[in-house]
Amino acid sequence: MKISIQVNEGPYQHQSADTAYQFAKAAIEKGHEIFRVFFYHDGVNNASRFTVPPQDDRNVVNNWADLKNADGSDIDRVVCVAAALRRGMLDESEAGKNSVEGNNIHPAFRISGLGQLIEAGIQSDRLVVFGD
Amino acid sequence: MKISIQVNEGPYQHQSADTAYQFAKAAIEKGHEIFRVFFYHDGVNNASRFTVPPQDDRNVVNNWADLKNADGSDIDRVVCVAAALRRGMLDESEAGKNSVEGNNIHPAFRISGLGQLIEAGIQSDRLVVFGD
Amino acid sequence: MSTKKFMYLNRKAPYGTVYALESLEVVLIAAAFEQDVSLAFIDDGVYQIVDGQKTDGIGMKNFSSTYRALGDYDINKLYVSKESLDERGLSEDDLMPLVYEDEDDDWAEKPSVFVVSNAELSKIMSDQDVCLSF
Amino acid sequence: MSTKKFMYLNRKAPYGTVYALESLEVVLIAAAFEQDVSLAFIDDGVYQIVDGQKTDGIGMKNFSSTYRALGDYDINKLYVSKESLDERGLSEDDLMPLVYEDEDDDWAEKPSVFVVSNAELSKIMSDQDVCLSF
Amino acid sequence: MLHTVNKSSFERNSLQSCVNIIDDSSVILLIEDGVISATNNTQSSIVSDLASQGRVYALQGDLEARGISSKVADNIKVVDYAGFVDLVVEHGTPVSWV
Amino acid sequence: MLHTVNKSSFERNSLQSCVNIIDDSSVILLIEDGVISATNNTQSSIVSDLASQGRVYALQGDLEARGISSKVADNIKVVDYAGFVDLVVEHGTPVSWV
Repeated sequence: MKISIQVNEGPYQHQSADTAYQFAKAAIEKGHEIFRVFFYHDGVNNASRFTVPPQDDRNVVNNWADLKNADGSDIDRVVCVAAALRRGMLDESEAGKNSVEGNNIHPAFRISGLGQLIEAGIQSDRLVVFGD
Repeated sequence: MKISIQVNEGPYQHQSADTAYQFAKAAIEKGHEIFRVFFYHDGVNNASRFTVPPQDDRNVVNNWADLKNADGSDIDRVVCVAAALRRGMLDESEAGKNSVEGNNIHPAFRISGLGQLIEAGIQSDRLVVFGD
Repeated sequence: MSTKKFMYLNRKAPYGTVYALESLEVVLIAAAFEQDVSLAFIDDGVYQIVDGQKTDGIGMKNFSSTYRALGDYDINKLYVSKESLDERGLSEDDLMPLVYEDEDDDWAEKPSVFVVSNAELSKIMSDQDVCLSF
Repeated sequence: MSTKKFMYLNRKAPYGTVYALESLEVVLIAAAFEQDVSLAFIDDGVYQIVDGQKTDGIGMKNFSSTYRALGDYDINKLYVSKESLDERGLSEDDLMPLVYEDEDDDWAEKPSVFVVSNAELSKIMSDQDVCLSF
Repeated sequence: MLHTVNKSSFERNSLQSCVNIIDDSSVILLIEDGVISATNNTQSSIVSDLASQGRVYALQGDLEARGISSKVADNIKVVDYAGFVDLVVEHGTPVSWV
Repeated sequence: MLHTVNKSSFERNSLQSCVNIIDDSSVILLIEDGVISATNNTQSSIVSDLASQGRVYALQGDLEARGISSKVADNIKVVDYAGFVDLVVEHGTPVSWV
């Protein structure tokens, strides 16, 4: 099946991001395709390349970045632009448009609009929401 | 009175940061001193200089940055280093130590340890916690 | 693209958390995709469409007027749990009078808000292809 | 520095949210300040010190062993709500056997966990100078 | 003591937990979504006794934001942020039921 | 439908709300702090009827993390993440009671 995932909370504060990752991994292991992971609300914070978790703990951002579909193709990891901007998650393009010096989006993620979430709902057999 | 504040949630997702700010402002207007605002848990995200909120909405980060005590002195705004690192909030020094390119802490905030929270509890007449 | 039934499930009060606002932002974008869209308001979610919200006192953006615009985007199925209203001492009169113009009926103005029982909500929910929770 | 009474109020289950872990991190730092420290576990907070936590299955760090170290830091007043345990079908036997060595009593090993009624907790809470909630 | 509760009693157990534990001299301030518990509803009994003793407050701005200022239950005192500050000053150690 | 609940019924109303609304063919999966509601406790009645119909599941990893694997109530089925995926596949539209 084609499955998409919505992640509504950031890493570490709530378990949602971890559960979503474990679910995605299990789905891939069972032969399903992850069509898209859409990061919304505080979920956008999962895409920060600035996170430095303790060495004895999991790295939530890298978990997402390393996740691949069974055919070896990358997962489509989309960060909602509106949610990202108000929470300080920027790629180079958005930083430039908004005159901010620096950017913090991990290259494994891309910033896009909410239409990507609706499209994921249309194109996938299932859309599973993980939040708090 | 000498009042300190702990903020446990980031901007926009939960009202806690807004309520804490309104409380601090009212306390100052009534002649009290804000000894320290300590940002813990997701509260560290209040210190991001990358936030770009919609133009018709409040700017939570700037609200904190612009807050001054009645005598014109800056509020001591402290971001917990352990909480900040796992969530991707870095100043230049922490970025350097952890080999991350870039940093996102607003200059009105400083990164320090949890001892600053305990000290705020000891030195203040009241410590008020705002969370979710 | 194919048409699917999308439900937006709103269970939280506005302002205390961002979910109400960011749910509305999705709904507005969703309108452009010409899917079959329903909104459900249950539990404290019913406060999202209570009339007379004023946010000057808390320094936050008042986005309640946006619900009034939903009709213009052909989003006109807002289901509100009667049990949730009752428990909270609220009635339909406390809600914003949200309406739309029915293009199939000479643009007559019709209500968009439907107060329904949980049993009816259950049926509506069971009929959905996608459920987004806020 | 003066000595104050600090209470750490823990009301949430571990792992579902970070509050339990980050509360523990504050408590460990607080030990260095030689204040009078109490921990209260009420509501789902009682699960923080349930024995036998294993996190391999969820891929998260198991920090429960850190509670066993609290005694070494002279943190030995862990109050657990009896009512909260009862409601959840838990008893003191389900909790980790946390102890400390009493330097005023020839380093005798003594329990750090006290199961108390809400009425007793109320009194203990009323006596605090600072309450940090997690 | 001053106890602040920021969630609706319909959504969470924090208000009930607070009422179960606080002592006879404590007061409660309802803030954020907590102000929902200041209105007349099927769960009003959680705070009605304390309210009749003048020990329950609710934050005005949060009531107005949610459009429920006119629905506040009897004996609940409405305060603004300045009143919040006064409660913190007057009632000793504040406890947040987050 | 598959309904996921991620919070303890002691902390939030989400499990009760879910049970109040779902239809006769729906199943519930308890995840994260939601697994607390899979144990024997004073609120077990919220899901006991559904459990006796074989319609309540709980996530194993979350039970183990909280040290409560041995306390699971009768008739509740324990699944791992692979079982979670199967439930999503088998039961149509998933609904999260976040």
